[in-house]
Amino acid sequence: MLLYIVKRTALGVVIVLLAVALLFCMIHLIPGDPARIILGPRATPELIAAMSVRLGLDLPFPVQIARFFANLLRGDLGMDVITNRPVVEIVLGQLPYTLWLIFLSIVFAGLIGIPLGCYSALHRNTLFDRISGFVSVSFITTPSFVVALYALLIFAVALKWFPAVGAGDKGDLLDQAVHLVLPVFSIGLAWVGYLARLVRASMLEVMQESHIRTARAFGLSERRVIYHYALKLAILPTVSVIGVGMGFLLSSALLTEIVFARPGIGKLIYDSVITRNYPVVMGSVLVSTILFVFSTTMSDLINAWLDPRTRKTL
Amino acid sequence: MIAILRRVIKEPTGLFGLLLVTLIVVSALLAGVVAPYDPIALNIPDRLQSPSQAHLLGTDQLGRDLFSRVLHGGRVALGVALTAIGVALAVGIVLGMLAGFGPRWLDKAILLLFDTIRSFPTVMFALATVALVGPSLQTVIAVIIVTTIPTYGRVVRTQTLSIKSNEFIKAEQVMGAKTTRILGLHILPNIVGPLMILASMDIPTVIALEAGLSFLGMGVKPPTPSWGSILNDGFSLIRVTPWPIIAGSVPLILITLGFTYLGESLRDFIDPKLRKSF
Amino acid sequence: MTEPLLTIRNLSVDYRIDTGRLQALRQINIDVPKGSIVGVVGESGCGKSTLISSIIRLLPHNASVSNGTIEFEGANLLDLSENEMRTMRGTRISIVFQDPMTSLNPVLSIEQQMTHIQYRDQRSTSDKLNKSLAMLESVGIADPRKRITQYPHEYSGGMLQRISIAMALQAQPSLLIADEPTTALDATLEVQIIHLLKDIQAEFGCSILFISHHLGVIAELCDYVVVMYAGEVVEQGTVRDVFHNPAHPYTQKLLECDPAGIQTKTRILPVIPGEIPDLVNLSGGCIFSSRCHCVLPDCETHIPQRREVTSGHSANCHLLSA
Amino acid sequence: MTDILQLKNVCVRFRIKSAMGALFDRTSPASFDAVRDASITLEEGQTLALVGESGAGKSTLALAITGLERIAEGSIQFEGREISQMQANEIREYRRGIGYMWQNAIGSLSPRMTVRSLITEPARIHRVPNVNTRELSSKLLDLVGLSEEFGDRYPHQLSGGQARRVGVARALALNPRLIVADEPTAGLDVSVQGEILNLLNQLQDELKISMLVITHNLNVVRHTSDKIAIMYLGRIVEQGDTAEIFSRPRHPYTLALLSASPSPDPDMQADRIELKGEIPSPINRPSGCEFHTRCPFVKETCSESPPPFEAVSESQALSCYFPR
Repeated sequence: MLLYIVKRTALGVVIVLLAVALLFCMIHLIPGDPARIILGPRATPELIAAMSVRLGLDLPFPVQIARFFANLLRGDLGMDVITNRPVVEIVLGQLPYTLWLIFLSIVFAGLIGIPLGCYSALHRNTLFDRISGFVSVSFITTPSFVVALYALLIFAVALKWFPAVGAGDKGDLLDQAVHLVLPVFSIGLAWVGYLARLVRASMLEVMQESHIRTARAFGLSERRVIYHYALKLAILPTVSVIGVGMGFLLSSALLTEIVFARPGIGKLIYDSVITRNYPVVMGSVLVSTILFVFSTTMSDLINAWLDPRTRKTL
Repeated sequence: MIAILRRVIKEPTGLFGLLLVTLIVVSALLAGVVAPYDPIALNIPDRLQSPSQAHLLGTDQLGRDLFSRVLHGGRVALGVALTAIGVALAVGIVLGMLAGFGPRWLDKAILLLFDTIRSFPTVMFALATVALVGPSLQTVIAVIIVTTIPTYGRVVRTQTLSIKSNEFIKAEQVMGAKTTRILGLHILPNIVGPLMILASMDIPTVIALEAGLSFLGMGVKPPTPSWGSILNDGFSLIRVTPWPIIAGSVPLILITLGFTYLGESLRDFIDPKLRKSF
Repeated sequence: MTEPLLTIRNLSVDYRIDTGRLQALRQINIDVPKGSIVGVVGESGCGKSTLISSIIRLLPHNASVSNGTIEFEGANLLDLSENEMRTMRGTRISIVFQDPMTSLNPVLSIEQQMTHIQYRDQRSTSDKLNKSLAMLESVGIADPRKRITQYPHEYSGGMLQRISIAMALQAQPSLLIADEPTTALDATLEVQIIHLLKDIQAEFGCSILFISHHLGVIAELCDYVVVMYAGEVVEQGTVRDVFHNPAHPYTQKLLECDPAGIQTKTRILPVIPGEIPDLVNLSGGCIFSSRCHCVLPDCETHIPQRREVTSGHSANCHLLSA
Repeated sequence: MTDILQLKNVCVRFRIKSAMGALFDRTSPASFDAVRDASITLEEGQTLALVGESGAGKSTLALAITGLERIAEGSIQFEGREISQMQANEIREYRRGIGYMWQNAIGSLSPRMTVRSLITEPARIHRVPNVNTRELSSKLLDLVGLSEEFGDRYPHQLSGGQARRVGVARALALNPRLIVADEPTAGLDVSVQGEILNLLNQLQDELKISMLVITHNLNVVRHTSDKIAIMYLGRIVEQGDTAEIFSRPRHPYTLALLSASPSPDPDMQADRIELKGEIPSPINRPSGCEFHTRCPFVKETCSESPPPFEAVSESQALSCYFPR
């Protein structure tokens, strides 16, 4: 297991480094001068040259990439070209909003989706199963930002049950919670459907396996067979799906943050793209990439640990 | 093929999916003929109308007929989805088979590349690219291709690996067949079916992605109609009228629903084992 | 024959499939006397597994019992409520399945699984653990205290089959069903399991219903044998009667085909030509008539009835009445 | 008589750890021998049976003969040519001369091809000129006793026995000099087993092909093979003429294997030899004679040094200090 942890973590680190390098190369290989992009079409050549020096773009490519990595290791992602604050500070300031949003969405989806899938699998082909199947698929297929738009339209604009914009007062927990309801609902809805389908499918598969027949042949109660023998196995795929799903979650968080004008990484990236604040864009994309890699790594590790077949041998 | 189709329409959800997909594909193809108005023609006096006989879905803030814009938007959505998925599929098959059948180091290298590309959250990666080269439909397609290749590549690799361990592949090797023959004649035909299903189920994802990016103003440039940009208009008018949001979202939901149901019923019939990778 | 423990009378089981009603078992009659080992032998498609599933009432959803009774310890198992049946399983009737690698839960330790099946006992957890350890010891698991905490994947197939037997015997059932318990194992391990079953039977005094396609093993282990073909019992009796004086042409051919029985060198081995008939569209006659080497006119029109060959040895064949 | 196939001291080695894994854990070995020091000889036109339980390395050895598994040590000569030295295209050419029957009969047939194209596949692979595939397939189907209509079926429409026959037909397509049959009766009912064995016997009598048959059941090859080699843990422990092995088995393991498939006669139940424990892992081989951990006749010397593989008669050889 220890070897596996080391290996898997090392792989995660390598992937992050490669991703950073890729991003960096992209900036320099795609035609277009970042300095010009930042300053807009009406910038004078002198201004562009000055900006290039400020961003270090005048140096040879290998030097740039070496400097970039050296700075990265020190936790330096450069400076915001508009406010001149360190990018790290800005990004880390926005990160908790997004993390809370994503975390609560998963909890919401899990609390509803997993029991739903379980129940559907055990009552296969009943009316309930069919309806829940139809509803789940509809949830999955509706893009989160469309859900967000409708939630905004119905619950905030028309009914005025929930606030439409922002994240709530800094000190007021209740206010913050109220502001989270609609965004969490928007992101989580697709995942309710997704987890329900996933758990249903893997539950059905596990119930076919012959050790379930053994458990029944020993007269164990259906309750025990289901919750102790089947669900324990059926839940395993869910963990890895959530890990890989972090990418989708981050993407939907971005769109949802914009619809509800909520602070967060997504909104930060979007605003920075609009204001052509290049270092902030790159810095926040980088942080979200790290977050994504971290979560896939963690889910692999948790999965390996949950399954005794891998826990002891790896 | 016809036999499969017959089984698909036997299931109510399969039939439902097929009908939806046909409806939207046909209306997108015939948009030029069916659409009652020019989708980009301004008509300021008629702006922000609710649905009526003249304007089935109402008009937007510039008086453009939303129904016509929705029909033309379908073209953009399908065009982007089919191009992007087609290219990604082709590249994914080549890379995936190389990884699955090639030497171990190549497998590891390709996997690492896939994992690296996959580590960017798609929308954020798209925004970063747009920040560099500016918004355009081509950028959107390129980003979608790059981020989808690893998905297909990984599936192809896993399938190749699992088929490779079958005795019929070893039998080919022992008979003296060359690698190209084995890949083309014995592995590819056995993975194409599941891949097609996967691709058909991915069409809605890609359409939603395009809509999402256009919603952010990072996709198609105005005044070209796209469901995403209609939604964006609706978003800024949300306190004035709900109709643009409804007009932009209904076809989006319908097409994703249609493709998903179609793909699911295809998958259930062709390859029950694929259910695992759902 | 001594007092019967399990008596199956006229049992018929159908499967609903796309093409119609598949009659997997038809008019089965089997007796398992107390304290004896009864072997059921037959080739693939003969209905062995359906028979077991019917006895423990874990038939797949598309299967149903259309006729017959299964008397066990004075009650008809088919009449019991689901709850009553559940009490039977694992206490009065236990089962050892074919593939030990998949018949135990992979994410629960042996200790957990052995404790769970004692859920009916009101004893303390440590008592239950001790009982499990004792059972493991009696099936030949060395160092049970250390090994009981392990998971199924940490054992070999032979060891897992021993554990399955230990679990099945834990509640001292009066009937142990063994469904091809050695098929998934190597020959030298098969010998071990057969010897173990023999010892266990002597020690616990339970009856064993032993399913196998291996004639040699049946001959060695069992007292009685039931020969099945395509969903019917074609012959039954003591192992000696059936194997020495097979009355049914199928039994005769089956014994002839077993390579272990052919002592003289030959380049042409005996076979039974043809295939098992379609069990959806049954013809009216003897089920074996399409492959039989001594067909009478009656065979294709009338289903043969069970007839005694000698006392306790019977076969379903028209030859016996001719 | 000439030897068509000659294996000398063949070892097939599998790596079980990556270089990094070996760095982290030096206590267990990084590789093991699935086949160790195996020497067998197959005379032209004869049948040799490789017999052993799972993990004995039979199939690995068979794949090594086809060149699909690389050998780590020793030599394999086919008609006097060393195959471990061959280039890729030479190996492909060499494989023309071998027909291989796979253990998993249905799984070894490409699922989307008809029987007709499956059995003529070897001719297409080797671009045999002027071949009429229709004629060839009809000839092959006839040879293995399948009617013409089977030509248009797909693998999943075949029964186990029919799939075996298709496997035989494919193996025969290019007039091989050697047929390797891996568990030709695995998964078949007793009443069908004979059909396949009879077919193999008949083909050999008619076409004079040499055969290597792999099985775990000695009785299967009793009437098929001329010679038998018993494998245990990747080694050949006893070898001899079939009649001799059956009438006078000398190695305790051979004895145990023979007694493991008793005859279906309740009165002829000789005491079956029960081996202790299980087959050891080839990763941690026992010292001395590798069978000593399970041998019912074990003595002290057995665990000290490995017994040599020695001839005890003109045709029988074994490695045991205390042969029966």
